[in-house]
Amino acid sequence: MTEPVLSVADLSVRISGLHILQGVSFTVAPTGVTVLLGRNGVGKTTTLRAIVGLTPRAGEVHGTIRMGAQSLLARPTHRLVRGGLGYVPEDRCVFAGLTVAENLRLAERRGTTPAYDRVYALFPELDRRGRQRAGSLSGGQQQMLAIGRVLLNDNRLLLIDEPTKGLAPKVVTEVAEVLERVAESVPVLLVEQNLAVVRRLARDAVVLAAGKVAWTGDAQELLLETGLTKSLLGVGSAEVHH
Amino acid sequence: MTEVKSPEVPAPPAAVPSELTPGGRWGRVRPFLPLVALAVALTLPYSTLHLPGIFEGALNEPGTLQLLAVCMVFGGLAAGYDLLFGRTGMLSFGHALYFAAGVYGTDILVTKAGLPLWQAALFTITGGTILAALIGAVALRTVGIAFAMVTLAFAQVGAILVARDFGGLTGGEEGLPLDVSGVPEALVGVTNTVNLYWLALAYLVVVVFVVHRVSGSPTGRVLAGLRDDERRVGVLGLDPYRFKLVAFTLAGGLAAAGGVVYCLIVGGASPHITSSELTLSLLVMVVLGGPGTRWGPVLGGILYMYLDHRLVAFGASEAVDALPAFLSRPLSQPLFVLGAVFILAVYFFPGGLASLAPRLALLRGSLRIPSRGR
Amino acid sequence: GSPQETASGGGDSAAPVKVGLVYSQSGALASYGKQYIEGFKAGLDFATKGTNKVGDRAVELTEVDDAGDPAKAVNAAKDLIGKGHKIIAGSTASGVALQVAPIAAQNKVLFISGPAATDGVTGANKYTFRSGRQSYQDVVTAKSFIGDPAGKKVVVFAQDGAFGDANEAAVKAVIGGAGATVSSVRAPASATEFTPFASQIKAAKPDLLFVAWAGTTAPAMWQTLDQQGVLTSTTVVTGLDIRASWPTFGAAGSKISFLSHYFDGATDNEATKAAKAKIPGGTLDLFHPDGFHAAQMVVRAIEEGGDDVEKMVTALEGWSFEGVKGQLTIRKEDHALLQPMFQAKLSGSGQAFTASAQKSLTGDETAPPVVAMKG
Amino acid sequence: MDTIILLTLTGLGLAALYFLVASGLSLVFGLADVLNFAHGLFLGVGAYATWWAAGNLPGAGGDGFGFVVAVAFGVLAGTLVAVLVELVLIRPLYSRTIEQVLVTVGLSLAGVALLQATWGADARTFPRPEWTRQVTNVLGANVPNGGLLLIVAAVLVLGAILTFLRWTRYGLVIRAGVENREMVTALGIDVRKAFTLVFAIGGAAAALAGALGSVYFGTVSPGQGGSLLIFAFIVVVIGGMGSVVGSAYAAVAVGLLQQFVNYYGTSGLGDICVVGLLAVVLLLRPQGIAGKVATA
Amino acid sequence: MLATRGLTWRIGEVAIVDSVYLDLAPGEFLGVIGPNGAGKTSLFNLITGLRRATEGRITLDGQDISALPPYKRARLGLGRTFQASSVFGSLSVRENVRLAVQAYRGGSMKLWRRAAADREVAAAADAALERVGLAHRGTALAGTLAHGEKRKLEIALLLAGEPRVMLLDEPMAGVSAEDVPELVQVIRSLTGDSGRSVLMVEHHMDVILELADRIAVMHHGALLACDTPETVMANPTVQEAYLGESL
Ligand SMILES: Nc1ncnc2c1ncn2[C@@H]1O[C@H](COP(=O)(O)OP(=O)(O)OP(=O)(O)O)[C@@H](O)[C@H]1O
Ligand SMILES: Nc1ncnc2c1ncn2[C@@H]1O[C@H](COP(=O)(O)OP(=O)(O)OP(=O)(O)O)[C@@H](O)[C@H]1O
Ligand SMILES: [Mg+2]
Ligand SMILES: [Mg+2]
Repeated sequence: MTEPVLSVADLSVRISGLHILQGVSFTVAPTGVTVLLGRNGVGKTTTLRAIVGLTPRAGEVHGTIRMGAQSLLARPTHRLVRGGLGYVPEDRCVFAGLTVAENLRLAERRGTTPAYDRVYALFPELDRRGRQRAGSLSGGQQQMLAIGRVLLNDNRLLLIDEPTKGLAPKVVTEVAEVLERVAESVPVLLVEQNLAVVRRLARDAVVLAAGKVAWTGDAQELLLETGLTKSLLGVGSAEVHH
Repeated sequence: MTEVKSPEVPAPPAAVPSELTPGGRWGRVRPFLPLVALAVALTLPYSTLHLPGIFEGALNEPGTLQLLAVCMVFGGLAAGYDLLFGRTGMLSFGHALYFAAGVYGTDILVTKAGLPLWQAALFTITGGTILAALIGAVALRTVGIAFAMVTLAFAQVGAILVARDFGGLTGGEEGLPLDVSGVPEALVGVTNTVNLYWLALAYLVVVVFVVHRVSGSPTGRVLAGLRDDERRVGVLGLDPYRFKLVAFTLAGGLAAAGGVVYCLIVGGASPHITSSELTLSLLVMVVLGGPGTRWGPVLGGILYMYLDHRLVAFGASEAVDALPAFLSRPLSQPLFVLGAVFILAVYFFPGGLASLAPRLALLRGSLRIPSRGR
Repeated sequence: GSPQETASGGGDSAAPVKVGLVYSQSGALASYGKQYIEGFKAGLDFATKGTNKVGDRAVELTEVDDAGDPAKAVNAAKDLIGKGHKIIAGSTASGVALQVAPIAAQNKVLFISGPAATDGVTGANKYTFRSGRQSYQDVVTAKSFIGDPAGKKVVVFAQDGAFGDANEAAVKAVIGGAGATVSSVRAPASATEFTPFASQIKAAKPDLLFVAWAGTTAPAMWQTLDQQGVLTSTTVVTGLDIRASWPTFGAAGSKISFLSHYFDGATDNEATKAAKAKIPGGTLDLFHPDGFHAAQMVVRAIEEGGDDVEKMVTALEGWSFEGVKGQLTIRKEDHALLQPMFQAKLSGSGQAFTASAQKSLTGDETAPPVVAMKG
Repeated sequence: MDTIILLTLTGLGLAALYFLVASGLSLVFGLADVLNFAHGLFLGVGAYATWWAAGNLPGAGGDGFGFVVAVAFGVLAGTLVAVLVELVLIRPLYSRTIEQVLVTVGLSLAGVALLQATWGADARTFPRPEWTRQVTNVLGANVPNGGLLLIVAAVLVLGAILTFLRWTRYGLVIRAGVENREMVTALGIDVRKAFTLVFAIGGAAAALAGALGSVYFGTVSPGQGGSLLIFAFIVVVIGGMGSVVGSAYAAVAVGLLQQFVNYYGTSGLGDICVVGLLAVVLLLRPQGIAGKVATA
Repeated sequence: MLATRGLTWRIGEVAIVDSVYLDLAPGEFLGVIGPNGAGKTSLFNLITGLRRATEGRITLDGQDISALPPYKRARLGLGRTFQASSVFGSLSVRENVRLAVQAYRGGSMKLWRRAAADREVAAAADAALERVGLAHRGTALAGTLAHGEKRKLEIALLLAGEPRVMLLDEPMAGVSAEDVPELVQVIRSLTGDSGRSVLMVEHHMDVILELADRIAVMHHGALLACDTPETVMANPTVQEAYLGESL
């Protein structure tokens, strides 16, 4: 196996006295999608945010997070992102007061050419609604904008938190397709609850439980083995296959 | 879909629910601390203890008692204001108006209309409460910063009216000394300062009791809900407007009562108390103490007033004079020191004075059991 | 101890006499306060012939800052009285004087109000005296500028509030009473733009404009009156403020007729010389006399009264003495301080204005009407 | 007729002054979400620095080009203080609005006291070019030149700020940062710089207001900023928080209303009318006349 | 039970909700689907009164409620959850639910009673928490809950009010796969026998199919179809506009 693009070792996060992550270690392969699974509240979002350096003020982070030879801890978020770490947050976080076009323009990074054609090809809606204020977009439209925003740039790694949450089935399929294509060129660390999407995209899987890593390995294998899915994710594989 | 919010006032930092406060030995002592404090306050006028640097004279001297009385009125005032700000999340910039209504109301009714004190007090408190209800009814049609500014606007009108001195009622910028012939003998004169002290203490106790009682009541729970998400409260089937109006009126009434007491303590009214700075200082007191906490606002109010009065003496003290000019000049400006204290307070005890106790407890805990995991 | 107990006021004939001075050391009136205390110390030195003692008894001063806030002043007064002070002096601001006066009466201590100019202090109560001038005396001085007021048109320009009210009322009584028609233009004390008021004044075409304006916006007000041509179209009278403010009159300075409570050079007598010698910088200013006179009154009160406040009061009532301003008399009926007042002119320009006396009025000429003692 | 012209032009001068104070306040208030009660301090610093420079700085003076240098120095000083305040005091407190209130209130108290400790409580004469003391005759009305100068300055500042917000990337960053700082960071932008910039702009505008306002008043005193601040706040709120254009409209409304009511009504009514206007606007349109948050 | 007549909401020229006629029978479970931006959440906002309709009427049990403020509609038995969780962040989970119970039991002003002493309220709140499986988180501050937990709390708040008509806006969004069946169970148990009606927006088709008696399809603000699940799923327009190619 080649060098991982991201390696997390012994990551602990405490937020106002609560020990949320307790020594999480995993790696992200340099190609394809690595999916982070686990039930509500195990700390998936917390993990992603610790990686991009967005742990809240009251929190403490210990352990190591490396991208190649470079340690990510203690570097400010905007540096990390400029260095090619794209992040799509769980609750979309589009700028409600700005127009769609302005939201995109904001995501441009200095020194690179923004790939508007790529974004508009994936989400023609964004082109059409360029002048609408993002706050008045529907949930799904906002999600498209949030994903479109990071795709404007070339990244070394994407962190995407539940991109299909609240999307219509048709859009879920579309987003999945987009992510699939994105993953061809950039590695992705994906948090996702929709197992159909996971099945379609994921190469590797990391399952969290009770603040620790419960399982790592091949994602497809995980989904195929009824016993494993049942014990780790609490669902029978029938449901995985719809 | 994300709602685009109108500029909202951020809710003040939340109080930790009582279930979460740390237990242990400290936890067992804590409920009794207020009683201890009350006992100290009750015995204080009988003590000849001299605390050099803290008070000018012995504890039972009129000067000390007077200062403490003023401090306690503001402790109560801050606690009442916290009912609005810390517990309901309403940022009013016009609270000084009801306090001023209390002070001027009493003063005018006693001095100009010649009413006996108890009648004047009764009319004033009723009037102040009605005033709060009327203004609240209008102002509460807005939310957030807009609400803050509408209340400020009403208070400003109050300030202008006082300054204009219509019919010589308010005495304009010179203020209106209280005519003590209508006031019971026991509340007049330096030797009776202690009675004013009792009065202030009683006011403080009443306010604290009312605020605790109300915030622990079913209505108090609704108010806490309003602080977090007003729209949600509406969808649960409660009328946010009505609850906010009740809180606003109640706080206004408490402030007016404080005004009555203050008028007696200071022996008159002066336009200082109508200024928007007073409301702002109420806010500072609450934040200094810890909004939405049980004792924070009271402590904040007492400390603020204490500093406000004592820094004047500090600035004039020899210790300050002895410093080189670039230090002694600013330090002899009481407002400079007061301002600097606010700023330092924010950085050294965020969350207000009230957050000190639990944090000290935490600190002690972590010292005893080094880095215990969970 | 018990709460009702207060420190007793001595009685020991060699114990120092405690005098409390409650005035503005900080806040907006800090520079008035500074002059007051300098004047007081010079006056004490003068009246005790450099010993700071009255008989065998040293005079012990306690200075407290009220920052211009009546609440703080009341606290301070109560504290001082509680500690056995029988004499309180000071009060830079009118609001402070009015609120401290009743405290003095309630506790039967002597109170000598300072620069506070409000007429309300006069006749406030038996225990309250004043060491400065009052608004009424200003107005009487203003009247001296127009000769015979009969048939003349006078406009008062004053800020809202008690200070303005008092001035307007005094002008109506003094100048209006002598036959002039008096009208007024009032502006909020917080106003920053004065064009509307200047226009109103101009439209009224008065023979005399009396301006009663205090505070930091005064320079802007004068400039506007000047720019709109008010100053050249009529006689404008106002009170001359402290020296530091003179440059702020700018070009308007030489066009105004000033009534003055005091300025350096207005008098030259023994007290003046003593004051000049003792005051840092050697130049007297508006409120130095108020402090100086207060000290003279304090010494007189102690000499005659010892520790007995009633005796102090009797000793001061009707007392006549030579002070920095000249001959002063404390009127027995209402404790008004009858004192000379001055007409002055500013000449020069920019930073270098000098004031010169045009005329001085005696204490009797400027005496306010007697008011009934209220308490 | 000439009274009306006079009142209108001087009213606009007053409006210009309010606008200069309010524009910075509005930016900082609406965009950086900081209720900056210390804004009056920046004003005071600008005024005192100009005053100091005119007397002490080589090349600067009270007239002609020297005066321009002095004002430039004042604006620079105001900007610098604003930047320092942001870096040292406000930066650790973003998203903790209430604590910011405490700090800025503390700062306004301490700052004014510091000015007073250094230069005394009394007003000082302000150096200013002879021209600003004169009046210009406009259709029979003697309009003070100081007021005209304020109007010109306000129009220039308005144009500059609008250009900045609408057409520069920083403008975009600032508008986005108001809503969600964290997310701006997550797009690879150092949002802290943008906020420092907002303070710098606010500080510069306030300092300019301080310098030109002192020219108009003829004096400088420590409390000057504070008394203007309350009307500036009213202007900001009527205009709609964060909307610079709204502030401009509101300033004109407030300035003219005050001027005319003070002339035709009784004294004090002007202020009450302004306050009434505020209440009415807010009750009808709680978001202010410009209506939206974070628009240029 | 609940009916909308020509309900329309325009912003400027655009109709976000376009002349919607809906009828909800007592005890009926109506699923609402539609592409993102179709106007589902907006429809909910109109029905609960957070937005005022520009045209049309809403009736509950024949009573016209179009002009009532949100809280009055809630009193009449209309409860909802929000698409973006909206819970009282600074209150504990338990206090959140108690507040909801108290609101339901008569929200008149009680300034002097001790809230904690009301055992009935406490018991009802605990029962609601138990039902959504949040009992163990009772003391946590609601603001610190993970996303999925907040969804559950939303439902508990709704439950506490015992509404006759429930409007659920994407209750499953962000709920982990493991918990979906459990939550479906909860929702089903709310409706089954009680005669309660439900209007639910959801993008999880399997959940909709499992629960809904009828499905309404919204598209560009208008009601495209409202019929049994089978018919709707077979509708080619729906297939194309909403479902797309299934994964
Ligand atoms: N600011 C915070 N303060 C206290 N606790 C927090 C905070 N943020 C998160 N937590 C707690 O951390 C735990 C993990 O939260 P996180 O959001 O990472 O979960 P998640 O795996 O993303 O869940 P979900 O699938 O619901 O999104 C939760 O129990 C949550 O309550
Ligand atoms: N206040 C508003 N201003 C302008 N447009 C708005 C506003 N509110 C909603 N919209 C628009 O109305 C449409 C419907 O929005 P709504 O939130 O109701 O969709 P939805 O069906 O709930 O979508 P989703 O499934 O993605 O949540 C969207 O196109 C949205 O952009
Ligand atoms: Mg998550
Ligand atoms: Mg929706």
